[in-house]
Amino acid sequence: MARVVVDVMPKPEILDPQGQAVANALPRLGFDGVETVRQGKHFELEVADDVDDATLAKIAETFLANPVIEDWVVRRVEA
Amino acid sequence: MARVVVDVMPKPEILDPQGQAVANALPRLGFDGVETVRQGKHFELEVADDVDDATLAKIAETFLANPVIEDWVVRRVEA
Amino acid sequence: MTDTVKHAESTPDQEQPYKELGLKDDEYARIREILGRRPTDAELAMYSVMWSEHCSYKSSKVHLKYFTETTTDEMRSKMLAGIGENAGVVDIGDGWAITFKVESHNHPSYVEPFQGAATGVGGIVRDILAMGARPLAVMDPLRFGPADAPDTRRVLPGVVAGVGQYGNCLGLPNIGGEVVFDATYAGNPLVNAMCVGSMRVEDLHLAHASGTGNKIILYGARTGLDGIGGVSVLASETFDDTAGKRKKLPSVQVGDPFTEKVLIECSLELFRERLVVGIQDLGGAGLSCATSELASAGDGGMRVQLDRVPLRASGMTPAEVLSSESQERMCAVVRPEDVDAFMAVCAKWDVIATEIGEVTDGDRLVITWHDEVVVDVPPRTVAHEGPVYHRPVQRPDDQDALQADTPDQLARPAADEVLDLVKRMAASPNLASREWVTQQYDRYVRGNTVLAQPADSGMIRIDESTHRGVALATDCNGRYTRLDPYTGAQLALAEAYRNVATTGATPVAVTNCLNFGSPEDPAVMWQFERAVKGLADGCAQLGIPVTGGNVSFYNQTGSTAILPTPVVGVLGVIDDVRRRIPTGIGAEAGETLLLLGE
Amino acid sequence: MRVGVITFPGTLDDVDAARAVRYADGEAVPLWHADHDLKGVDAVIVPGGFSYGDYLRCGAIARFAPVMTEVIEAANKGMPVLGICNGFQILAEAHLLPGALIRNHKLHFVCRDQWLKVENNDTAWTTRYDKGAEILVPLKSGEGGYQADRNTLDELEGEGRVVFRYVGDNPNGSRNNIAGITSANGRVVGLMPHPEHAIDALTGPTDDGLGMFLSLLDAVVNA
Ligand SMILES: Nc1ncnc2c1ncn2[C@@H]1O[C@H](COP(=O)(O)OP(=O)(O)O)[C@@H](O)[C@H]1O
Repeated sequence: MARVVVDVMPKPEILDPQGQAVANALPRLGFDGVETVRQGKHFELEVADDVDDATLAKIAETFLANPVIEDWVVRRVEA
Repeated sequence: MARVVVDVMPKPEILDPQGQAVANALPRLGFDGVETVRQGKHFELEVADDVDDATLAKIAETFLANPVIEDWVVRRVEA
Repeated sequence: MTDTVKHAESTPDQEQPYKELGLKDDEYARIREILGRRPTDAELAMYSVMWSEHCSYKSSKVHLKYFTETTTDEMRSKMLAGIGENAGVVDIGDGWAITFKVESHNHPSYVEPFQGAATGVGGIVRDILAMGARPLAVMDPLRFGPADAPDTRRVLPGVVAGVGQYGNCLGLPNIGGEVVFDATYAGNPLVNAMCVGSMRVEDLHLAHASGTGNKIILYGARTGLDGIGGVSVLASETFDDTAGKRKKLPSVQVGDPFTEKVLIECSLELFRERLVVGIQDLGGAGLSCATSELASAGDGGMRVQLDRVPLRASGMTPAEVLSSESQERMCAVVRPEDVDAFMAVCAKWDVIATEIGEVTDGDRLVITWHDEVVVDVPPRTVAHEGPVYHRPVQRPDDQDALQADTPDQLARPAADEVLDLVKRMAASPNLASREWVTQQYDRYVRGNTVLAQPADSGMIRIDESTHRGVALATDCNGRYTRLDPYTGAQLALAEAYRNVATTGATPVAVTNCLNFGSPEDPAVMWQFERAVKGLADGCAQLGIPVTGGNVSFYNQTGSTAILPTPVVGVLGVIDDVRRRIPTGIGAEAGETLLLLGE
Repeated sequence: MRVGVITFPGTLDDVDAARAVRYADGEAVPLWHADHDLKGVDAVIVPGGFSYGDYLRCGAIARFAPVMTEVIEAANKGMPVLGICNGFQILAEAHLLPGALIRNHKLHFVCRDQWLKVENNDTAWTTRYDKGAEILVPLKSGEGGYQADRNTLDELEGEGRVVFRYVGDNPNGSRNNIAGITSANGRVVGLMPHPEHAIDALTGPTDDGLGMFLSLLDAVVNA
């Protein structure tokens, strides 16, 4: 069994209302110094050892992310 | 300017309908071997250099995550 | 470097990517003739988007005239604004005016169903707001490919979630719509969005910039690289390798319904405080459209300092700023003495507002970028005097065969098969319950929804003290319209009219969204011409006017067009919503069932 | 009876909550999120909607609004507070009520007429109902699944602090079919369904929701 993390983020040129909302709220809550916030999704998968990187990339590209508006990164992590 | 990542995940004992839905869909799409999926949020922040770790932890604990149902991890990343 | 008017004058032979921007040779030649020189990049961006089919109605204009020609003074008597305005407005009595309109967001919803549908709702709501009205409710006539097609499984849930998220988050009850499946929509789903709003008659705001010295204020979201896919061909040279060439951008806009909700409340407060002289929403063509339309409809010129526009992305060119389709923005014309009060209301709602220009006494729209002139045009040539085409019209060769192929050729079911047939029909996608869709829409918010799904038409209470209300229904059967576009359009009208009438309301006005294939196909143009005629003649017979609408062409996959789909929306008035007639029979024992008509 | 109705940026059902108060012969007093001021009201309603777009987590941003500092202080002194839908989420985020609300188990926004069972008619907001009565009110939410850890659930059940429970199939995956709960003193109530949309059979499925606002009238008058 391998542990895999996939992070999916809105593309830089795409509006990110979620990140925006957080960024706008922080100063009101008394937290200064946070310049930009972008919010995306974080997936943690447990996969069988024979699932290769190409398959993981395909899962991310075709399903977890919408490549029209999102970028993604897959990485394997130590258990 | 420092880059900071905050990952927020549903606590293991809390229902994760989104991760569940992904896990259930994958075999239907022809992807086998993914045993479990959990879905959370991924934040990328750019913060001023004087924002210390304690402040970041406070932002995560009081705001980005709801500790009743979520765990969080903060890490600084190389630019 | 920036392509200024000066630079354009000194480089008359510079090649320009007008074809990539969708302009024909003769259209480009006409722009050069109007300006007496080559256009700048920014001007080219403006003309190309404003002269597109979507913005200029260049193929449909000659036909749409028929709506106006067939509207008599009597039909017009309740109409406060009609075709040509952002949305139609009718006087419904007691000092109330209602504005309503349908618009298509078909192609974007195929590319990115969720955001496409969401921003479709956002756009139509801003149209209604720009009339000075409070948006009250939305409806969503939808068309998809076969229910069991794999792509429908991608498109339908995304569209429904997008319509739902945006409308729910704005607090607009969804009071009706349509869900229809047909193979011709597989590569061309139709996402039409309708909005209705109300205002006091005296509060009607029309989009025009008048009054020399009045200020132009842009307010709402920041401007980013949304939806400027096409215009990026102009930008490629301005980015050297160090900055990284701007890659082809997705032409997808992401909606932010929260920002729009705040924009609505902020705008309504601005109207209430009488701080707005004229107003325009920023729709498909962004600032190109807003500035040229405001200036064109006003009585003077306009000067805009484009570099003042608050941006979300770095390194944007003037052409990109003008073409950006960033959502949730409005442009207002404000008297100089009201600017401070205007800004204060925006600050209360945390809405960014920026003075970007003013009305001038000239007759030109002049746009500068860091003090250099990048646009200097007669605004009417951009907004209202675009190209007009008389496209060839040809009745399709197969029309006779199609009409001859009547149901008479079909086998009749035997008596013992009827029950089974009824069950199969009840379970078929086009007749099955729409609850899976409508459950995702808030129909209760704001507490004025008198009728919604599954009623024949939606009904909204307008006035809590008098109980006055309006009813709305949309309908269209594309198969009927394919068989006979003239009668098909009339059937759509008649069905929507009946749906409104059966709830107890009196139909008073019509809007439409005419979804067709390519206007360059003479057979499609024939369908279009016939449908327009049928709808207009039907309206004349019923005595209610078409107050506005929308045309969506190029809905086709390869050379196969969608079924001609002229979605018709009918607005009715009911003076006491407590007397509405709900759908359904069998509330009490002993009821008598009557069949009316032939 | 003067009842404050809070408006945050993105609040939607404030007009409905105010109307419901009027139907119960109360005076609805608009409260603005940015003011540290409850204007001397007898009770507060935190209405439904999508405060700040609810992009981060429902209620996560609204709970830090200036007016909420006042609401928390007043609630701790026993002022009746009702959180409906987004208002419930805000009260949970503000720790006036335990637990949290997460995405519906089927991931879709659900708008439907929902039967609820009244489990506790002892709170400031439910005395007009019979215990065990079933009422029909709209439910409309995308994140209505009530979640809490075992201990909290046991405590809520043990102390009879579950106020409303869904009848029939669970619409959103809530633990123990919980639709609404109350604070230990029975003054603060939060629920996902919308009683303020069920005050008139013309515009809602029933007028079953009116009882909550009439109960408040009793609580305030008898106080
Ligand atoms: N996309 C939609 N959005 C909102 N309401 C819809 C939608 N589709 C259908 N409805 C509503 O569901 C009900 C049933 O629709 P439909 O089966 O098309 O009815 P009819 O055939 O009587 O027009 C109607 O009230 C209609 O307005």
